[in-house]
Amino acid sequence: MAVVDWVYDGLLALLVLGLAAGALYSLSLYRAVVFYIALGLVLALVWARLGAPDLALAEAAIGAGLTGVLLLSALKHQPNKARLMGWPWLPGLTGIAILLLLIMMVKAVWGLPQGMAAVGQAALLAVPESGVEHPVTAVLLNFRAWDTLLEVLVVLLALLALRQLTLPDETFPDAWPLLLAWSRLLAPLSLLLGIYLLWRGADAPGGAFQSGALIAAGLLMLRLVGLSPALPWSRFGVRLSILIGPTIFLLAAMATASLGAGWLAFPPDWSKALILLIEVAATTSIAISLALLVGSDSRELNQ
Amino acid sequence: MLWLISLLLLTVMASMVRVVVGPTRADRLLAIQLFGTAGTAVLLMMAYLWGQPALIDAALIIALLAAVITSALVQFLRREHHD
Amino acid sequence: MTEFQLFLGLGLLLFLLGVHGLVLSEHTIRRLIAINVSGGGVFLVMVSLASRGDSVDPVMQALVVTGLVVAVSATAFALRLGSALTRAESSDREGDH
Amino acid sequence: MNWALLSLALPLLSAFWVLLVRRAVSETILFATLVSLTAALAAFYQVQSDPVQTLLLGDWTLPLAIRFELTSLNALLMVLTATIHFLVGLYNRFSRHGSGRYSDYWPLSAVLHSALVALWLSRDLFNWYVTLELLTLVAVALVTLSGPKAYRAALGYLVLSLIASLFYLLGVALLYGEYGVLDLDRLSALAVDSANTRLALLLMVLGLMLKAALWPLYLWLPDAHANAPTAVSALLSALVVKGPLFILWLTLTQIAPVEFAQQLGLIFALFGSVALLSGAWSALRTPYLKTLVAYSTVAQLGYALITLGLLLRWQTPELATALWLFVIAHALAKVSAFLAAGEMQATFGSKELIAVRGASQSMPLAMFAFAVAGGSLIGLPPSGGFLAKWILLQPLFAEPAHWPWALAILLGTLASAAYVFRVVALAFDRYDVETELPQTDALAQWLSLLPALVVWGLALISQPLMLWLSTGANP
Repeated sequence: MAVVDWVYDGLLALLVLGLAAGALYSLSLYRAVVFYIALGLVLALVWARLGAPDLALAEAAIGAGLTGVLLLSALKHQPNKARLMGWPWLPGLTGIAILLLLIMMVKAVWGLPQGMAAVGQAALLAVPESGVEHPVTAVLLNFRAWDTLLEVLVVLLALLALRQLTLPDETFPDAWPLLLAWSRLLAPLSLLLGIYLLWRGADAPGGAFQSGALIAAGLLMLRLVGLSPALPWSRFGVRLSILIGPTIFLLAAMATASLGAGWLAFPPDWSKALILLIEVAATTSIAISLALLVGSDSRELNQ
Repeated sequence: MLWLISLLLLTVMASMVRVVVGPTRADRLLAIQLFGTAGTAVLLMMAYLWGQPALIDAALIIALLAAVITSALVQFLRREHHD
Repeated sequence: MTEFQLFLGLGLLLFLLGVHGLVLSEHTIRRLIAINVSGGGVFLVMVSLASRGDSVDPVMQALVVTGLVVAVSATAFALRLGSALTRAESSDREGDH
Repeated sequence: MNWALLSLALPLLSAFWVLLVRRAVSETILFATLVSLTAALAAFYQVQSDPVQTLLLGDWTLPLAIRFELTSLNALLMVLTATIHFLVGLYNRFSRHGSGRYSDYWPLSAVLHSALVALWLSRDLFNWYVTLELLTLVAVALVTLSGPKAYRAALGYLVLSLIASLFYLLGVALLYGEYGVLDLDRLSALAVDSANTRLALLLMVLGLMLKAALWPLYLWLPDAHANAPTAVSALLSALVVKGPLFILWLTLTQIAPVEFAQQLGLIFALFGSVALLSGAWSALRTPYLKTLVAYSTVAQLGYALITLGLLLRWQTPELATALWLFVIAHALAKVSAFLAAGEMQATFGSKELIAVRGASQSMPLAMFAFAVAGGSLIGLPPSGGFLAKWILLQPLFAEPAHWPWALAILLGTLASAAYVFRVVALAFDRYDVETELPQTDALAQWLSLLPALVVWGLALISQPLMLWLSTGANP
């Protein structure tokens, strides 16, 4: 590798390390949060560097949007107790332990073979039969669709779990006019970009999750300035839009199993249409679930 | 091109100093903004360098959503003065 | 050493640092940041393993996308649970007076 | 296989349905559970004629596909899951102290049911990671059902569970990095003894031990299980901690290099012996009734850990029969113990153990259920607990070199007898004559007795049971 590659990789690695250290060891909680948000951004750069644009997209939507809002909201409700654990000798001692462990782990993994994994090769070969052209989407919605079904379920479950809590009320000050105008522009843009990513997902990086996270961030933007409509759990439409993703996914699995093709085995003629249907439904569910997961309070959820 | 990207990464590092030193929340907020802008620029250059149009989308997302964090910060923490 | 090994090592280090931070901290937000730093480390290991070949392993990328979704959902719930806990405890304290 | 899939999908579908329409919530879930139980029985019947059925999801070939495998062991575990879900559901519906007909307990418990079945069926390391996360979130959500007093315990449980998942995931990633596959059978065929494999397995073991609350990583369990609503405590103790144990057993027996497995086995067996005693000791000292039952789970998991350890140490797959008998017997007995304890706690209106003084007069049925369940926990013949212990002890008595382990197990038995009798003795204490007897709920007490009767009934079918387990457990 050329020197410039080293400089560039080294700088990225140093940035990641510095930001992680800042996020973990800053005395002020606020500073730690800022560092962590920045770490998310830099990780998106690392994914791009390592040739994983799907992840760069996902990390950008999460790191730049959701996590920031989430942490800042937590900061508002959980006052800043600015200390790490008491004993002064503990960080140093455990630091040495970390170093030793790192050396052992690096030694163990050093000899890992080069070249792509067997499953990865099999996946690339099978892409033409999957109904979509983009390999990552093919893995997510066809080869390993069962994982994805369970993952959509995890999002739903997090929201259901949230419903059980008595949360502090979320009140925001009146937004400045500039902020209002700004969000009136940004929210539709993020919706548009989200739909575009979903549509692109079939043959290029993008897809249900990235799109859902982005739309959720747009919804949150509206929520922050008080423009968002309430999405109360008590309303049938809201529940339907949250449940539609996992439901359609599960029904597709059951239908394919009972029609003889096998659990989640999409017949070739139908696979493109089925995958599209599942993706649209999953995006709706993920977008609304994530928005509620980050930005709702008890008045909206516990009925 | 890579040198340029590295240079941009260096400016990001410089903004880390602002996060640590502060002194006010506004300074740290601006540091996040700088992270966002520099990140966008780096992604755009990578997209150009490796012919990966998807990275342009990622850059777009970051540019779009950096604003969300700013408004979240303003709306959640406006009335308090911790730091 | 290649860039795959550089980022693999970095990922392992991040994972360990996150565990370290988790052990040292008591505050909910700090603990969740630590867990997510650890998670970032694990994902970094996975992606650097995915980027060993000529093209990037799509399966590993898909696994990381799944992992990211799971992580953000769980983190969101955990942070909200922390807020709910703070509220419950402060209203308890007010109840005592 | 289709029966198994039906048993997997139905609870999930019914959960979606009741969340959507919000009518006849408890009835729908109970009915779906019953159908799911029937389907699991059908799958179990089917597997008798065709012992190992595999299904490649999406009809892709290995190594690309996620693989499901149905053996008589996991068919039995599916039946167990559905049975326990149903029994606990009945209690929760009909006890005055249940969580109500419309609470989110219903959809959540149904998702828990499906997540467990998915875990039993799957043979894919990454898919297990997702099911484990699902299981964790459901379990935490269920714990928070009992309101703000449970938040702290729930948060502690969640945080530890999340970091445990990351340990597991890193291990999976390293295995994938070395062998390039995620399927258990493929890995089992490819795995060699390398530093990376050992590191990966070690990380996975740490994560799974934390999730299964195996000693010494059990500290989150008593709080979480004791603070949850009664029906939830029963589900958590009986089922949720067994999921990670299942994965631990499969990965270590299939993938671990022999020498490494033997080293781990010794450590497991030692930890298990300590768990038996320390869990029992804590159970003897705690002033709270449900915490006592929760600590008993820690102790009982010690048996599972010893069995798993010796199985690995001596490379004797036959011991898996004992392991899964322990799991099944413990699951049923613990449901009874928790339901009885919770019913008493709610009726007497106090968390304190001392409140059960005289319970043998006021709530004889619940006390009887507790004692019967306790009998199986101690391992009195002819209960399921006895059967498991008997199978485990036979190879131990055979050779003098193994006697120390037998001694540990006997000590553990005495210790568990001590904490069970601590409750029973208190319950047989007399009331003061003037004390007004509390109003009790006979139906709920009967329901708490049911699982305990099942676990004693296991002795009646001990022969076929051992046969099913031994064919299913040794693939």
